[in-house]
Amino acid sequence: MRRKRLGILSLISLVAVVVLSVGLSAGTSSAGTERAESGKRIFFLPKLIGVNVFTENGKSAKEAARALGETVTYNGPTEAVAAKQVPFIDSAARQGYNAIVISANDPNAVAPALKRAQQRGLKVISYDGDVRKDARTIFVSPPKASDIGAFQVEWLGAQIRYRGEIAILSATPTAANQNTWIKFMKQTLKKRKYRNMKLVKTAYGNDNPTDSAKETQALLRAYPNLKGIIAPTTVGISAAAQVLDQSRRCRRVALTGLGLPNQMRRYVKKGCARRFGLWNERDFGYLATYVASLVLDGKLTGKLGESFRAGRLGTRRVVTSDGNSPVVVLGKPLVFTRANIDKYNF
Amino acid sequence: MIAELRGLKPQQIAAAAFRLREIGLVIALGAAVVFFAIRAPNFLTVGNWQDIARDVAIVVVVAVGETMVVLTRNIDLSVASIVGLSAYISADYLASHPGTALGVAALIAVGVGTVLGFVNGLLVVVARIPAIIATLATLAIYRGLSFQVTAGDQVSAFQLPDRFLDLAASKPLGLPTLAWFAFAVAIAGSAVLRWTRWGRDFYAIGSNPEAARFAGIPVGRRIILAFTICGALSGLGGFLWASRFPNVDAVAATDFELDVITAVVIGGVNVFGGSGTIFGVVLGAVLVATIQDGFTLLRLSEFWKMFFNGAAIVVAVTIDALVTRRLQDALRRRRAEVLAARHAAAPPRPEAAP
Amino acid sequence: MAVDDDNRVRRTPSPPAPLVELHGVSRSYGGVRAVDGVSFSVRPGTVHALVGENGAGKSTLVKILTGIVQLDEGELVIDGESRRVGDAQTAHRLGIVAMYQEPTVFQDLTVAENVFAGRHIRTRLGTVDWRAMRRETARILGELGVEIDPDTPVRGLGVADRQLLEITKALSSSARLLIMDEPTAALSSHEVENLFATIRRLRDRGVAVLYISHRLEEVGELADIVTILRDGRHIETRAANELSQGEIIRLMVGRSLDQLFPKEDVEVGDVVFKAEGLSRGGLFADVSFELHRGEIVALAGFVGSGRTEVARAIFGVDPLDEGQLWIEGRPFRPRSPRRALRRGLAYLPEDRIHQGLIQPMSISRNASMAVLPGLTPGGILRPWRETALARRFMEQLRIKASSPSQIVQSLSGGNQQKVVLSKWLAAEPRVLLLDEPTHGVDVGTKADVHREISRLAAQGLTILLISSELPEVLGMSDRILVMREGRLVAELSRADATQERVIAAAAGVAAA
Amino acid sequence: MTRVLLRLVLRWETLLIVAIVGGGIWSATLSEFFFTRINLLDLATPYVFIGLLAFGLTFVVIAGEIDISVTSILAVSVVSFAQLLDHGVNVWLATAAGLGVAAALGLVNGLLVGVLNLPSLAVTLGTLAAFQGLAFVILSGEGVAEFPQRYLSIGGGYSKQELPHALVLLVAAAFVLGLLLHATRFGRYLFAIGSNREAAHLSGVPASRVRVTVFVISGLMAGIAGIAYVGFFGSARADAAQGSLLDVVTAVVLGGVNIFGGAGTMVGVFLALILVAVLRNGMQLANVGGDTQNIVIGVLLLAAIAAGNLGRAIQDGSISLARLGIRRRGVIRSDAKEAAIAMSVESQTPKGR
Repeated sequence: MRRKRLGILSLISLVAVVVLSVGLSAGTSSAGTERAESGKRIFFLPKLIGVNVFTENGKSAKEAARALGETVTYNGPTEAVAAKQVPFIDSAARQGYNAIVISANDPNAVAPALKRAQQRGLKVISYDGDVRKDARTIFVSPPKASDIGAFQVEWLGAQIRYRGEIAILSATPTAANQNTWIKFMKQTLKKRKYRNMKLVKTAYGNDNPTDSAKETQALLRAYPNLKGIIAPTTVGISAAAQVLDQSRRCRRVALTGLGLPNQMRRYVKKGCARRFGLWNERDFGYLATYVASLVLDGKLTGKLGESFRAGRLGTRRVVTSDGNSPVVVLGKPLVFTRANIDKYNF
Repeated sequence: MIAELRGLKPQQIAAAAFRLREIGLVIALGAAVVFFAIRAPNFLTVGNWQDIARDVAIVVVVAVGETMVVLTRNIDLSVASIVGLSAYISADYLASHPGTALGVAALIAVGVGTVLGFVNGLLVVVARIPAIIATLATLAIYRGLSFQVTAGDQVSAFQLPDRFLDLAASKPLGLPTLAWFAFAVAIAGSAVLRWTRWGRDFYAIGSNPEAARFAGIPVGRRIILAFTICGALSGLGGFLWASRFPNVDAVAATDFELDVITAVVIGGVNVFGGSGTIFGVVLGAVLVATIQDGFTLLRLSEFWKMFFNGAAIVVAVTIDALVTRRLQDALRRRRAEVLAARHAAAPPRPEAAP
Repeated sequence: MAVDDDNRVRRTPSPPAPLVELHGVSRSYGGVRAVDGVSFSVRPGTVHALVGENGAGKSTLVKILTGIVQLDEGELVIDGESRRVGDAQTAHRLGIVAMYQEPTVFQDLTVAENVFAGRHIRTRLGTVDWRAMRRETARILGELGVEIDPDTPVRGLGVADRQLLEITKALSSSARLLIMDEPTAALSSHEVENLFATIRRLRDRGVAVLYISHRLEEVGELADIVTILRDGRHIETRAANELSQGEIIRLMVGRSLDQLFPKEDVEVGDVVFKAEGLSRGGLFADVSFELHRGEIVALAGFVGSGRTEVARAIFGVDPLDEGQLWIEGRPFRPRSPRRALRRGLAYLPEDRIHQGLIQPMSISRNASMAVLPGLTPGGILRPWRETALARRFMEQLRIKASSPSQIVQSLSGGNQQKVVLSKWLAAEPRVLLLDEPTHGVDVGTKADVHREISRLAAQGLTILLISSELPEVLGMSDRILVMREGRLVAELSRADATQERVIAAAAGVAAA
Repeated sequence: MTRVLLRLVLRWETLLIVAIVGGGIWSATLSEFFFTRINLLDLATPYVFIGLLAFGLTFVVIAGEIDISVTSILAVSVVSFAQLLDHGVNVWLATAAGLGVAAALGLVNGLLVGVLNLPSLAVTLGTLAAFQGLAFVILSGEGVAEFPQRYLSIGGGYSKQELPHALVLLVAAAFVLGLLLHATRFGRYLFAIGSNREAAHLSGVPASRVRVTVFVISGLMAGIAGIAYVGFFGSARADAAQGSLLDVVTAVVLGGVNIFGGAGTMVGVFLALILVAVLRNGMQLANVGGDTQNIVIGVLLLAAIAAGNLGRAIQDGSISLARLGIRRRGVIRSDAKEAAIAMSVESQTPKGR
């Protein structure tokens, strides 16, 4: 008797799980399509779905789509793995999308698939995480990589009077953008102004909070004279802030890097990260989508110096940055401090 | 250590072998501590041990539940997904109801975990799907639910009350609150496994499921119970997770099951069920964290550190196996001496065949 | 294990009301009636023997009584009331306790906990009362005259100790109906006597004992009532003293077996195998013997005396600490079963289920396992060759199966044992080590196995036969080696050997 | 006759084919783009490296062990190859070296498990991390992306513009490994060891050697999967194939390989891979969210195993209901299973002797 009852129960729970998931996905799914009757179809492919940064990018992409009368589909893998982005690229190509906007997990691993897509006539715009230059038309960059590197060094230097041991808490050792920024940070540190700041260690928190927290703790322990940490990753900076907060060390060790205002609000107010930055993620997806739309219309070809209007963001120009491939820059980074952080909500 | 066993009766040696895993772990931990204490100047500081305690705490809470499942010759791979989902749901509730007592939020997290763990148990027992497969599937399904529930959003630290975040920060009596939670769960888990009938049943089931059935143990219900407890503790782990890592989104605690299973395996719980203790698991978790911590303090290159962390697991398993074999050998030789002594006392009288 | 008629206590013939009555109990498995309309009753204070060949329905009956399977038809009346025994717990509540033929121990738990698994003694707080469990276990073990510490983990116990543990488990419960399935299979005679004394004591206390055994001499010694089953049907229930062993056998098989152990006399040839000073710490020491062509030599002794260990070491399963071996005059170092096999040795292990067979594989795949390299030149399988091999042995050993592709786990125990034997005979060994080749098989299979062994010896095969059954030892062998506590203590020729002398040597007492 | 038919119908592989057809029809209703020649031919290509890993793992699992370090082995193999290539070594020499490294790492696992007799889950849990670290030591955080076209075309090229070489590689590997598994003595030994190691050892099966060999095969397949990976993705990094372990295990398990060893077919694993590829592709084309895709695959896994249990129960029922009487459970390992078998043997003895 009991067995039978349990059997029914388990069936019910299984069905419930399925119904729940399908129901939810129909309702509030993080992935989805913003549809327009006419217009072109743009596939917006983040590194992974389910995390706030990309959700914000996706939302603003849809906002741009509404303004432009295009259709944007936001979808992607649940892990930040290049191999899992490829099926999405191929599928977008076969479905007859007109363009792909992608933030790549590995600049090279997605390139063959993107080239296949280009051969079928799709336009490829990369943003945030760039891909190989021959696999895309334009890269929509956050602030220039050299700027990002230099700014973060400055933000930290300002907090520690430009002297003392510092460390970098990065994401994964293979993250291309992280590595570029770190490269520029090291260049910046060679400048006279920063000669008393000594980089002692680059640690990797693998973009997950547990590892990032452990690494932060270990940094603090292994380098007792550590004055500051730069964490150019949103996961890293928030985990580092938590560790400083939880171990009551906010006054002794300064923290900066790239972080989301919402994640960092508490710690900015407590003085754990007095100054850090990020670009406006709301604008980022918006701009990338605009660029994609204009490229599709042939109004933008990627020639140096070309300028265009990007909706509410005003006029932008194609520049050559980090080499000689066409890049559109989002703009200067936002700097968050206790004074302004409540103005931002993402 | 083996030399000391000389004077013991074989059965006492067997009993010692029974507890061997813990002995080996204590030795390994001791060796690691001595090594790092000599090589890494900041290793033996109160602060460092507080950090380790904080790192280990959530692993231990979930590992206690995992231990119960593994003891019954099953495995739960979905714990990290349960941690993530319950972390989000309880944090979200706290964020939208800031006045709520923490106990209520904890109950919500535990409740979510309990339900998900119960479903795992049903799949294994009623639908008869091998646990490793069933929970591999629910690992994906529960994580998928997390994505659906969060819809790409997150709960951020500033939305959560300070008293909640203090769980991770405060250190009553010098031990982080999180570690007190882990301590309480470990004590309760040990007590259950030692002193309750159903706790003992877990061992019996893992040791020999069919015999357990013949002995009148309600095997199916016990396995469901183990999964449910594991789910509940994962839920509690989720609650604690949200206080330690208060920016919670859909991918919270991804891959955390590897940490938990590593602690359980290193802690000497037999993967095929039937033996293992919570004490061992706690030691296992601490050992792993200590090694990781020590290598960082040694300022080892990041990449070599990764290599050595993995190698340390292999070395620990190898040493353990070799010591166990040595001990079994010692046991056999001890019996040889007893037999020889008996023969010397009463020499055999071979009968000549005519 | 001499039968002593004077010892038998007969009870007065005014039996109390039956404890358990079976009325037309039937149980089918997929159209096969395993138990078919069986009716008899078991009264308190009696030892009720249940005999029958393998497949007669005894185990199914036990499972019905203990709630592990449900009956299809008929009625179970307990204490005069019709009851449904739905699961093992219900059976426990009703005081029905079974010990099974295959030891069902928990390797990882201690002896005391094994005894009380599933029904731990509890303190007033509801926690497990370890001290009481230890005390109670020690008491029962003492009663059986066994020296085992209740705190020993079972992993460290031998087969015989596990059997004892199983008995202890059954005795520890306040059973009203105690079901014992082949309890003496692995016991020494001293332990058997203690067990029988305990069973008699329980009987005198009013406990009903349902005693299942293939060993008819035990039935004769112990039982008050005998029930005989055949092919799932009830054949006869009668007072034990009205039935002779021959009669029981005739009723069991429906034909009489006059010659159970048909060893032919063969001219014994040269030395084929020689062992000198074999030792393995703690298990056996200084074992030396020779085997001749065409000879069957029995290795007798109680379970745990080191017989199996010697055979395993010779076959290269476990390492030898010391000692030398020669096969046909050439020295041989056992390193692995594979090498031993190449040198013409074969070893039929005592545990057919765990060591003898790959259960989910077919007859032909099991039979060809040891000779696969020869059947598969270049490493490529030739299934037809395996089938042919299996067919040959199915005929030769009279294996009852639908085809060589039948899965062995669906065969009866006797036929499974014949498949194991096929595997080793296929290897065409020069020396065959047989470890309990007829353990737990039915009378018919036993005769088949004996006939085959005898025939092979006549063809010049050398056989070392390990057996706990004295009639088998005495009937089959040309020579008997006796081991005690890891040493070879006696060598008896066929002419000299009597049950008494073998037991005396094995137990270390002066020969009668 | 009906019994034979029933057994055929209830074969796991048959169920998988039915599921693939069903999944195909479902996918076709989800998206009009599914039933196009190019899509059908190409839909498995991104999963080829997973399939090759799964084929290697199949040997390990059938032998009763597990190897969760395969993705890390792939990474080490790929980066060793890339590093050598970068230093001007001939591409085919570097390929051979990459395969050699992969096999050597498999050998390390194999020696630890097969010779030292350590539990494979614990060992490969350790080597999963250790090998990953090794991959980073070899190539730190950089990536190599310049490879000769001829090399890339193994995993990423197309014949006649539409038949992916990777698919040919996958089918060929399935065929060769299927033969190795089902038609050789070595394969037979695997099943024997996976079902009952002790009995196999006592029967003269070289259990240690075979167990070492399966890990070497698994390592070598990780190396070959690495070639397909680099060919298709055109990138060699130390984190290659990270995050694919669950997919690999899913393919093996869904393919009907008994997770406790002793049973499974190469065809099954191949079909399971195709099934997952079909469903993922269909959902991809219908723009179903990545998270929902995972849920569907998870539910499929559960449903498949549950259906298999049901099917087996029916199949047994047509021969004997005994197995239903004895409540079998997947989690129960051999000794208990055998005890159950021992108990059920009596009732199955043929009648009328």
